[in-house]
Amino acid sequence: MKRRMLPSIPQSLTVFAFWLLMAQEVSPASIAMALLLAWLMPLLAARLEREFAQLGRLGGGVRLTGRLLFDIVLANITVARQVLGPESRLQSQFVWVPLDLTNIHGISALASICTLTPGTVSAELSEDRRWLLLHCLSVRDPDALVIQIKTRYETPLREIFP
Amino acid sequence: MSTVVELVVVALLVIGCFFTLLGGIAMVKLSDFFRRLHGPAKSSTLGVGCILIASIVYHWVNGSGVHPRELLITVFLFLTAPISAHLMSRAALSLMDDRPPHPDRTPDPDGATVDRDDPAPPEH
Amino acid sequence: MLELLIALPFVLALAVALSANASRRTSAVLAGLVPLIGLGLLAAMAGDVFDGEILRASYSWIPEAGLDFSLRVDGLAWTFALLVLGIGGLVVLYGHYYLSAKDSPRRFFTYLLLFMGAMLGMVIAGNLLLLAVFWELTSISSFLLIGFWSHRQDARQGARMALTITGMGGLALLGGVLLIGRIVGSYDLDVVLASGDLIRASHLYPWALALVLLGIFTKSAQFPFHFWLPHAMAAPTPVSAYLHSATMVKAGVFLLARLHPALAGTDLFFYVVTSVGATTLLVGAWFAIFQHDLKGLLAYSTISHLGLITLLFGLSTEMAVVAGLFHILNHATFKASLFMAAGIIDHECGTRDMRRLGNLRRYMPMTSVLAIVASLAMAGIPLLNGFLSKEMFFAEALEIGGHGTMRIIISIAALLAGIFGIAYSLRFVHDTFFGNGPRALDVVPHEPPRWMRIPVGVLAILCVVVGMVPALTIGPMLRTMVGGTLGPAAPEFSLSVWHGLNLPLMMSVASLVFGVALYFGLRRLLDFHAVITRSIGRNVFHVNVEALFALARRFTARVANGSLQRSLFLMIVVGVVLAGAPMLGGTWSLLAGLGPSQPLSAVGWGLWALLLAATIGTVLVHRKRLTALIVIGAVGLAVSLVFVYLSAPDLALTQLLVEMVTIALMMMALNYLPKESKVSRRRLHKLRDVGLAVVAGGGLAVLAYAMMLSPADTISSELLVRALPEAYGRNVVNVTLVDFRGFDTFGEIAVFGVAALVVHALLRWARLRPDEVIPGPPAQLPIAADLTQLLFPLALTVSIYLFLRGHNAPGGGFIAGLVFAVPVLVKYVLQGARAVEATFGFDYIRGIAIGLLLAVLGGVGSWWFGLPYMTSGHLDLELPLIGMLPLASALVFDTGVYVVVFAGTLLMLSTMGTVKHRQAREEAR
Amino acid sequence: MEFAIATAIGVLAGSGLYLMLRARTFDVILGLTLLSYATNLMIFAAGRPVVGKPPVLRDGVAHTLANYSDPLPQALVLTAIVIAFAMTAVAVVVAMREHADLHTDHVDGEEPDEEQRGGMR
Amino acid sequence: MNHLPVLPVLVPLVTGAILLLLERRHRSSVLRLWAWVGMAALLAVAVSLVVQVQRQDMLVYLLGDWPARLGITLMVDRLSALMVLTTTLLAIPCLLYACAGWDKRALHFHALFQMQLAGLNGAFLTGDLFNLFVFFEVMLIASYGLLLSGARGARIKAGMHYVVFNIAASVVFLLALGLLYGMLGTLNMTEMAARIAVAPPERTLLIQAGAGLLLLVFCAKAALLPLYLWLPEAYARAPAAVAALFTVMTKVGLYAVLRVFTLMFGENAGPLANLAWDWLLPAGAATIVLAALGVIGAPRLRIGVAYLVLLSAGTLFVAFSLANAGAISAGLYYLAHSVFVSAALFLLADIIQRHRGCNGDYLMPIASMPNKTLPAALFLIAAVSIAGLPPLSGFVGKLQLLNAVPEAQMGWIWTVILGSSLMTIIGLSRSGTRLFWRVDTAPVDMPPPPLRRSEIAATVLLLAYGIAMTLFAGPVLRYTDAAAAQLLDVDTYIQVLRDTAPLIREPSP
Amino acid sequence: MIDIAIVAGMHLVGLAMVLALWRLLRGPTAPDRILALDTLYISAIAQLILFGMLLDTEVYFEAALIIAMLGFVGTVVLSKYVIRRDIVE
Ligand code: NA
Ligand code: NA
Repeated sequence: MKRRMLPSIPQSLTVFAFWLLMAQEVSPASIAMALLLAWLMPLLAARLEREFAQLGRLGGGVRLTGRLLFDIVLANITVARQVLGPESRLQSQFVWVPLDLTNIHGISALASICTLTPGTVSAELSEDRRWLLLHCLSVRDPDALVIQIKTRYETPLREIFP
Repeated sequence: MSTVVELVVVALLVIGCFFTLLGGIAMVKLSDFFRRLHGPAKSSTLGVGCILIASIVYHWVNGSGVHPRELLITVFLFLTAPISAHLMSRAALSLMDDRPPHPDRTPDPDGATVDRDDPAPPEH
Repeated sequence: MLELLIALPFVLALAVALSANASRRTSAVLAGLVPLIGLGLLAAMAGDVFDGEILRASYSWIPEAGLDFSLRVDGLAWTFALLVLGIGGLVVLYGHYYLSAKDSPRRFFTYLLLFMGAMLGMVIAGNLLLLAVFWELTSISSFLLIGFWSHRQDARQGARMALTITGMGGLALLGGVLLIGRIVGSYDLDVVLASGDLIRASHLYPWALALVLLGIFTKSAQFPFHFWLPHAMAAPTPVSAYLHSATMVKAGVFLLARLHPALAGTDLFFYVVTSVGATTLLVGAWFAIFQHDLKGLLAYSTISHLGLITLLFGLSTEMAVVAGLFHILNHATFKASLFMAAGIIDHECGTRDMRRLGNLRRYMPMTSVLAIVASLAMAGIPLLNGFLSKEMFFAEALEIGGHGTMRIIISIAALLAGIFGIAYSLRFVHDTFFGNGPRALDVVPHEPPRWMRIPVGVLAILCVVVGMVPALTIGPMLRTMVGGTLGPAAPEFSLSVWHGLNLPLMMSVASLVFGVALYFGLRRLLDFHAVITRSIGRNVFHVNVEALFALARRFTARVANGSLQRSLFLMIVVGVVLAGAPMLGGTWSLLAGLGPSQPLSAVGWGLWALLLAATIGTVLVHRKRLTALIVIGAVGLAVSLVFVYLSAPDLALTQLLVEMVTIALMMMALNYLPKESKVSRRRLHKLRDVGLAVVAGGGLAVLAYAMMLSPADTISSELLVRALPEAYGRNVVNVTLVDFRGFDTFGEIAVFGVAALVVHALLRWARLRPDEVIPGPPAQLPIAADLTQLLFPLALTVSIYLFLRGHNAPGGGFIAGLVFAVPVLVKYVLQGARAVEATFGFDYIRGIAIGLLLAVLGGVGSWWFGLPYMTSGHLDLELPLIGMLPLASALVFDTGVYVVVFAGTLLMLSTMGTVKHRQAREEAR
Repeated sequence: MEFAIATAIGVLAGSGLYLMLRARTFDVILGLTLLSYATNLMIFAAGRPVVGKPPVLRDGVAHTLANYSDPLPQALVLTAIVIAFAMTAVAVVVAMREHADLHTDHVDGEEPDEEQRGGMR
Repeated sequence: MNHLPVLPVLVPLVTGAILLLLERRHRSSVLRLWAWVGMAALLAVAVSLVVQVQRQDMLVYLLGDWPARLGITLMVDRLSALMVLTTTLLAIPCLLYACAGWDKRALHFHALFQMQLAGLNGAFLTGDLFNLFVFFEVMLIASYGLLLSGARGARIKAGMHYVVFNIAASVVFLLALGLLYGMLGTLNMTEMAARIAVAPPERTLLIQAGAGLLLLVFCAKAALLPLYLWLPEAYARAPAAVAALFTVMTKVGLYAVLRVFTLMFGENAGPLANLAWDWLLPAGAATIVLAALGVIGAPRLRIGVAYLVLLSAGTLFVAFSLANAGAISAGLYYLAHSVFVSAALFLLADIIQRHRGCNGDYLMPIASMPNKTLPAALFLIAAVSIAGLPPLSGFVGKLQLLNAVPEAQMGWIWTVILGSSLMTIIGLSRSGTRLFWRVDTAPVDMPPPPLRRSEIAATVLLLAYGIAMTLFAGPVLRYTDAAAAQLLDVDTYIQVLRDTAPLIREPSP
Repeated sequence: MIDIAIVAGMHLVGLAMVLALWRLLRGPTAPDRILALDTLYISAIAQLILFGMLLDTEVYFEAALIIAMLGFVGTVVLSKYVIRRDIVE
């Protein structure tokens, strides 16, 4: 019943916040509208989705976000150096990262994070969903990178997406 | 408008524009598609993000009200940029002749190599 | 009474045509009723007409054109009507027996009655235009009659030739009649006939005369248009007897008589008509001698006699007119009987070739006697009617006044014609009825059924009676006829067989002697039967018509060669010419006196460079299609940015969204099209196209530049002022779309919806083969698909936001509809059509319908308040807790827009995404 | 600025016309797309474009053409964009069908003689 | 409030939408029933419009109650009403013919048909130049659908040309609209006329360029030389009922020429007065000549008929270019006539095509044509009529036209018009004799398809229109005379439009 | 000072766009061009936001939002084409 009426609480929440942000006012009318949409939009979306992401513990999420923001800023600077410097110094290569995550939402999140953090772009997911192919702009020790990604991002993600 | 805020806005703008431009430079300068991909995939995203935040602050302080709506664009960008990059790499990979060998399918001791191009049946 | 007379043939024609199961006899009886009743009516009118009265009946038909349905019977019309109905009656009788079992009498009599009606209408028309109408009707119905035996090549050709020639004449006549109407100011025959002086004095007279004469000459088979007549002999003989003796060909000379008071009396008339008549007279007579076909001989003889009549009218003296009219009657009598006799011979012997005939008097004595009498009348032997009018002709030829040379020429022509006439008549008689017996016939000839012979007999007897006692028999009628033709100018004349021993008689005698000599001389000198005369006119006609067809075919194929590029090229050229025409005075004058231009910032110039570079880039890479699509995406983006920069956010939004959907559609299409364009080898074409494109583009730039710097004077200020108070919206563009110019948007969504339907209709049942099939299962894009999960509800929310706020901020139904459609597109791309459609479950077609109905509904609401369609209303709804909810009626309309756009876009995308594939194997089959 | 707009219109139109005169359906459709950009700009230009004055009414600013750009041409262009899209969609599908039915993407439904002959040689 | 002027658009549009809704769930008989209900309603509307304009001269309908120049105005004068009625009358037999079976084979046929009518009627009624463009597009997009739905092979190719050519023309239309709005600042045709009349001389050059482009568009749609090359194939390939309906499509272009270049660039237009006619007269005459050649050279009957449509367009261009009331009136009469008769010929050509089996309507091969009496009779009537031979409607039209030619131009115009009649006679007599008069004893493999009653009825109805126009030529011509006179009286249009005040809103200053 | 920064920023972003355009026209591969187009879209957002700051208006927000959305959609469609040619399977 709950699944039918409210297929995805996270989505509902997002839509609710989204509407209020867009409407730029917090009046009874706009809240009513936001509630209406928060209920309707996921229902409509449910007609298109096979499964919605179900979240586990969110505590890790906050920490992860903070870490992510920091990494984004920090590593952007690295990339800037690498791009502006001589190209010959770059040691680009592909790296396959073995995955412990099985939840597709988790995998997606990990792929996104890898892309957003500089130096790596997630290029492909193997068909069995057990390997993620990354392209690294400049890497000396691929194994270290793999370990870093697995500990820094995959572990918290496994908590969020059980 | 206080100087501090002004400075913050200017700083955000400078950072934002710098990274945006960096994305462009990366694209022109680097020699290989996958290298070029790094620039826009994150630098530009970050750059635009900074500019958007600058805009929020600017409008807020400038008296024309809070416009947190720009945040939506930022969220949107950060959500979509990885997907775009991912898809573009898949596209580039599909055009590549020497794709990185799949770790599971590397030549095993028996010598039976399986090429990825083989029309292997989907796993599920 | 006149009405009844004219209605009769048409009504009965219809009756015959509709009597599907009637017997042959019934058809004939129905057809026979027309002449029977018609003659009765004529008899009833006879008293008044012979007293010189003119009977009239008039109905207004098309007063704007001066075309009244007015009928007018005077002496001339009455006599011709008599001819039409009298001979018509005989032909019906004859035809009933003539037609074989295979021929449909229903069809035959329908056509015949149609023709009879047309002819009758022509002679009793009281309005020149009406006359022209019936004139053309005779052409059309005679076409059907000549082509009656449509399975025969000669019949088809003859019919078409006759129609072409007489149709041309008819059109010329129409022109002539219109000119006369212009000169006189009326088409009423009474008025026209009374305005002879006015007409002759007009500067349009030569043209009017030429056009009318063209009509007359073609119809009456005058040289050089005579050649259609022999070929019309492919018609069944009753038709020839009717059309080519008494009626159709007489229409021309009838008109010559009818308009004589109006047109004759000038030198132009005299010379043209006389010389054409004389030429025709001789040419016809000469060729008649060499025909082997009985009907061919009669046809050429008819031509000759028509020439004679024309010549007489050309002479224009009163007595010449009398002679002409007289000869019309005489010729009709003997020629109709001769045609019928020829038909009998054909019917009984199975051939009309005189080389195989002969000595028929032994087999069909009665018919032979009648035919010989008629041919002697044709030859102009005394005591027969033909003699009388020929004598009058000789007399008139000798008495031409004021034209010395003409007199000699015409006199000699007359004598020669007399000689030839004797010769061909003799041939007709001798080769058919005398000499050696028939050769190689399949049947033994015998007399025809009695009722077939009777019409011939009646006519032959008439020849004799008129020839012997003209004054008593034909005198009064001829007098009435002359009176009707010439009106008050009609001369007194006496008809008698013996005029004394005078020059005309000498000429008759001489022609008899020389004619006999000529016939036998030619027989001796030449091997008559071997001479095959070819009709030069026919050949010329055929060559010309065939050349015309070939030319038309070739020319049309050359011009309309099915090249789209040519069409478009011409369009651009015309556009350059039409829009460039005002610039011929100098481009600078266009650019002079313009206002100051606005400065453009560096960013603006950057945008400009972006736009131009991307545009030119598109052209340069256009052969590589994927690349071109990517680059054109940049053009679209640049244009959108231009719109943003220049204060048009709504435009930018729409442009971007539409651009995206377009690219998606084109990508889908590209799957079924070659990846690259083939190289065209026509370098010259390419240069030409570049040149034209540069000129057109440059011209447009100049126009745009001049326009932008001209002072503006627009009603838009009023839109700005009235948008908020009266249409309750701040975004004036949206207000314009849904309110001021809502009807445009209404049409626009109709276009959009229909476009989607067209796409659907084109692809629903089609099977297409992809240009390239990449092996393997559908691509799995799990990460992308997963991440877009959140995007979908967000995009939907944005869509609703844009929709609700569109009246006051950039957005609105259209944009919102597309924003709704685009994430679904992403779903299609990332998850595949089947997965989406299995769960999404919208009927897009019904969506379009519902959207359109909503849009209508949004406009119709105002009708309740007695206001025009689409008048917007406004309501501030006070809701508990929520507060004021402003509602504009335009919102309903905009909802319609929203739904149509969403459903339409998705119908297109899903149709294109779910195209059924055709395998190479299927193709081979 | 007017010069920039005018030249943009000219270049877009010229490019569009050139592509429209090509012999392949897809090229023609590309040409029509460029051409419709040119027309849209032309109509838009009729409103005498200015920078930074969108016709979205604000309070406290007089509702005149001095403060807002001309909304009417914008509405017209909107309609024109939509209609051009509808037409393009149809043209695209017709091109697909032509290729499927006639096995060529030449606009005239058959390869021109010269190229056929060239192929035979 | 009299809502009649907007109904010719709304009725078919709503009918079309309803038909779309019903399409999936219901059998074709239900669809047909609804289509006929819509047609009946439309006919009632069209007739009442004609009646009302005769009583009232002009109906002006301010959509949205906005003053004429702010919003969109529908303007129904005699010309508009005539065009709407003609279209409706034409549509009835076309629908009848399609209901014999084609409507089941072409997806969305009924909806597209109604949309086409909505587009046509909208184009005839609107008083706004941009709205005219929009309805042109409605009409065109529906015509693409009608032409292409259920199409294969050669028809697709013809469709490609038709679509691309018309898109290009629409582009030019928009360019012209941009220029004209830029120079005149309004889109209401009457208001534009008023502004052109007082335009300062330095602006006339640009206005003239705009006018030239407009002329190009209308002539392209009306298929004037040299812009007619698209027409023969498109019309010859279209399904019969659709081709028949299309006969009115070229007339929309002609209507637009007449409307715009009498109202906006007519007598009152100062230096731009009577801008178009000097171009159009010779072009129209040349079109006649080329079309006549096309009629003669046509390898198929339907191509010949397509050229006849072209020929009538040329004739109408000549008529309208003479720009006097008589000629325009004659043209309007001729327009209605040619629409009906050429439609009848298209239907006949289709009947013939089907009965001659694989030989279709090709004129060269000999093929039997069973059951030919009735088609032959109908063909004869149609041929006589279209050739302008007496006594049918074509004759009346041409007669009036010839009458209206001023003396100075009489010689060559008469030659062209009468000459075209002759060529038509030559061409059609050949077609007729080849189709109907050739041997009918050829072996028949299959029993010929029966003549469907509704198809024959549709053809007969079309020809009956023509005959009725002949019998009642007087009243019809009185109407067209009044229409032409009204059309040339531009001042009244301007006056009426400016005097028509909104019901509740303030009028424009 | 902010205004100067904004204008300077617009120039820088404009420069970024020109660089992206160069890659767009240059290629060499389709993914390169797709990437360039994507970058153009993203830079356009930046440009729009800067422009809104310059004019002190929020009227360009919707446009920026839509550009963000569509840049993504375009990339998805084009990439899918390169991967499979059949963008909707
Ligand atoms: Na809007
Ligand atoms: Na619109």
